[in-house]
Amino acid sequence: MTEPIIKPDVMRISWGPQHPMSGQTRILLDVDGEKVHKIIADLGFTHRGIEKILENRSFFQGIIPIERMVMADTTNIGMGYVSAIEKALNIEVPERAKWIRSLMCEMSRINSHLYAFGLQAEATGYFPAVFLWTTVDRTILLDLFEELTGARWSYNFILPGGVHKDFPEGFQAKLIKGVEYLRRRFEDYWEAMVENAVFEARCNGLAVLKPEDAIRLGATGPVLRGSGIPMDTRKDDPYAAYPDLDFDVITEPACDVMARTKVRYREIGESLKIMEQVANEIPEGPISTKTSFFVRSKPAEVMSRVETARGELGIHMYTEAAPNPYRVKINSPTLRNMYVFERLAELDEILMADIPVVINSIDPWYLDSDR
Amino acid sequence: MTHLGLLRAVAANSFQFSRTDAGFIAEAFEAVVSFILNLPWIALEFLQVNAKPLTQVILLPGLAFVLVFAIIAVWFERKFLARAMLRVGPYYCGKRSGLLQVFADFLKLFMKEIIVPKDMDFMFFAAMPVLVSTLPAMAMILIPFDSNWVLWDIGSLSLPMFFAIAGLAPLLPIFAGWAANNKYSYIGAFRVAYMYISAEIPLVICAAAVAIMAGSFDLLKIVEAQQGMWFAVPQFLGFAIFFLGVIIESERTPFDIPVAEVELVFGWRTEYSGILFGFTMMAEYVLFQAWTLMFITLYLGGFNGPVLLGMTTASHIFWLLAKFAALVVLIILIRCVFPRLRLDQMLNLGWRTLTPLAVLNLVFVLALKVLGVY
Amino acid sequence: MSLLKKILKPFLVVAPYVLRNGQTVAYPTERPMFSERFRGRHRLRLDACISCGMCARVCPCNSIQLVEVPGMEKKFPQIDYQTCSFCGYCVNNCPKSSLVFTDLVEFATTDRKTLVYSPQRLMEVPDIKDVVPMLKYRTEKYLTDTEKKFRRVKEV
Amino acid sequence: MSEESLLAGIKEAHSDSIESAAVLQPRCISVVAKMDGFVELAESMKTRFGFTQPVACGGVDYPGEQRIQMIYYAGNPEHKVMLTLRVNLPRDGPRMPTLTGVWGAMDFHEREAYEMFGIEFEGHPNMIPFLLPPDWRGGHPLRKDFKGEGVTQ
Repeated sequence: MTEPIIKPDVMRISWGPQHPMSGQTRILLDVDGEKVHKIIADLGFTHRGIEKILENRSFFQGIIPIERMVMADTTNIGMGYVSAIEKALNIEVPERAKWIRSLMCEMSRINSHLYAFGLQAEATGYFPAVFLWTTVDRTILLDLFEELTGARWSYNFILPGGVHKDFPEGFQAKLIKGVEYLRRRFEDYWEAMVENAVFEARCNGLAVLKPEDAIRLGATGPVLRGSGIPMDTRKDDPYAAYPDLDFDVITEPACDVMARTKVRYREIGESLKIMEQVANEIPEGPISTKTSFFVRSKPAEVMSRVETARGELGIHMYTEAAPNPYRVKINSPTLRNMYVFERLAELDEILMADIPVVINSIDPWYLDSDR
Repeated sequence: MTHLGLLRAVAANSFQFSRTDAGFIAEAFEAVVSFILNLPWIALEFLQVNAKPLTQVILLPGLAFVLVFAIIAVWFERKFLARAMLRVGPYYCGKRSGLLQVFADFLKLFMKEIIVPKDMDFMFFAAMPVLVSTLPAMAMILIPFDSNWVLWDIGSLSLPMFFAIAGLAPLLPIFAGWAANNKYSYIGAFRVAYMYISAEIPLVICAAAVAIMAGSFDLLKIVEAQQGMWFAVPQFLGFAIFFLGVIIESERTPFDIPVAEVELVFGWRTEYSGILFGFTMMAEYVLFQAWTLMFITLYLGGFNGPVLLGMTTASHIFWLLAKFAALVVLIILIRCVFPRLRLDQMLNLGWRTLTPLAVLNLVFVLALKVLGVY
Repeated sequence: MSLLKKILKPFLVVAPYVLRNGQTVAYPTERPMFSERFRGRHRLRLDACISCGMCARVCPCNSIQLVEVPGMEKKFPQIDYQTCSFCGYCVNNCPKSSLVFTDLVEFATTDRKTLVYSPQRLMEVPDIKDVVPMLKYRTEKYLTDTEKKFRRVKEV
Repeated sequence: MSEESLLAGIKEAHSDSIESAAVLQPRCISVVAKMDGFVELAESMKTRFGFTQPVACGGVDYPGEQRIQMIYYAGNPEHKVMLTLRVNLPRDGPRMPTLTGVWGAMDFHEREAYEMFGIEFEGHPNMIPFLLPPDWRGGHPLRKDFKGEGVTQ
């Protein structure tokens, strides 16, 4: 990207992509001493043209590249794409398949939130403990995923028409066991990290995003809910089995980095609740309707919205009489939140030392924003 | 002619060497030959006279202590943090203990290329890590390990001298950050400047309170004054402030602000590579060592402790090292428990909390002194 | 008071972790056991394969090709593990179930050309002991016994 | 039905600047606008009909009909309805006024549409490449006639 002209009185720092905390992006910071005057996000280092790739793949084959958009949260992304396909092709999904989908979406959400939570700890310099604890605890979820789908990272388990396979034997008991274990572990996180005096000093009152600003700038997901606005696509535009499931939309009134961290923490609790419900109350029945691998669609235009761990993902799909979509527009949540991050320097005073904390509070995933 | 006299003669004659005088050349040749022949005896005499200082330089407060501590501390920290993180830490080098990993890493750092960025002041840049790691080690020669095991016993100057030498250390990162010609190094260097000034003032006030209580600036006398009770008990405030100060001075979490890895890539150490980086890592541990020893000397009774097996000197050294080890474990544990503070919070802590409390501590000590309790 | 609690409580939470055991699997000597559905390297059953080419058509990564095998009339799939994403479409869509997954994940090699597996190589699955000679234990998964050190489940 | 009433209100208020409007699916309405008065329509959508939350924007290329449809997505946080506000542009040399004045967050997305479809946004504050490298010479990737040539210069 071409850089705007540097003002002579301010130092411009290129923060990333080789920076230890930046991820695959570059952020230009205009700093005066420690104070950040302006943030310029330079995205696109991981642009792979997924929207173009999807135009050249059949509906089933497209699931694999699109799941690579967010590796920690593959099921939610795949869920959005598959539900768009189902709407375009008018495929009915059996009830049990919907419940299994919800279960996988929630497990995926916990997985992603745990990662974000650990990175938040690392961004404040709390490297030793919490990041590795979350990594260990994510292994529980990965083991459950492996038991169910056979893969540990990208599952392509949700297919048009249902899900790939039913629960293996004794899987419900393992789910309950995993949920109980994670519940026990989260007490440690709360006491060691969220209630930690130094962590509170770092995160309280930092980067305040007022509710009206959050709406105006198009924030989504935990960033929006951390500003106290109860918007959640799972409630607003229900998909899968969410109408039948009992869960709350988490909001925090404080609007700062701590509020976003707490939203993630408490959303994990809600997801665990959903996991427990699915393990106990899942209805019996078929798990998929037969769909041909090379299914052809009719001309249609559909829009599917799902709540991923980072916010609302919109898939706007145009189809015509062909085995592949005509055009897929992906409204990715990270791109929306990155704009909020860029504007945060104008809304609140941010110091150089706060940049990693603030950027991890919006939980960026640059593969998602760059697509 | 004594050996020293001979040496003096050689030295005196060598100035006149430019004169081409045949007799002089023969004389000089003879002197050199006799010097070489007498070298073992000269060395023996030197050793006899200087046996104790030499042991001290090489062994206890000196080179071996510094190096062994750095090796063990690096290894211990890695293993300890790994346990807190539910990992196993270094594993394969050295039969699962991972002790040899430290040597392997040192060897790796030694072999690596020293990258010299463009437009930098290389001599300045390269000198700083070496100085940063040796200056605090020089401050350590003042620490009494026993009443007759002090390398540089300068009487009532020792406490001010320690602060004078150790107080130089923060200057060097500033130079290093400037010399590296990197924005991150530059910010890191200025963080060092801010942080040390805010931390050093309460430290000096606390040390002054200790000196008043002991009635002397002599570290030995301070230690002897603590035979009945450690100064940590009457001066609990000073104890807590100095403890925080030790962590700040040795740049450890939660005060590792100048090298904050996730904010500034590695602060003032960003551009160092190879063995120079090794020296900067070493400097962290040497600083840590010097300030912790000082902390024990001032507040935790120094080398005082019950005499074991009738060996006074050995048990005194043992007690000092035991206290040192316990503090090291505690400070490393703090690293697993707390995130890093921001610079402004740190400055608030230093100027608004620690400095007034240190003055309060000083007033308290003066009151005790006036009332005649001490 | 609450500040003091917030300073001291993390110590009490974190300190016991030091006494716990690590959760790391020391890989070449220990190796986790994977579940039945695990998607590892494929195994091809040549006798069942009818050379329909379904696997090559469904592959989203174009890593399956049908190649001739010396001594056989038909063509059989050859899998290029440089591009394979282990999505499992080939296994699911195989009409005769001649392609199946195993739990072998040790692909490491010094030459990337050897990552292209011919039908003959796909046929036989090497013993785990031959691939990882230092392997001493197969370990159970976390979920079964998380807080303790992995029990060594069965010796290889 | 909230989206029906919203749609009726929109049709009534802006009958002259709307080509067509329909409910695409539950909680999603689609408005195809004319080029004239597009910014005013968007402004009114934001202030009168409550579509205050910008989501994204993007285009669809129709080489057969020689047009590119530019789509703006905006959400209504009150009624939880998504608006897709569309406008048709000619395929060669598409130009349109920017909507960053209405929804500031369209900044990133319009830059993306600029490089992906070649749509010029008049009055955009920072019209520089976004996802593609600055020295990209390969054309506009999301147009249907892009075949991947010139990708590596």
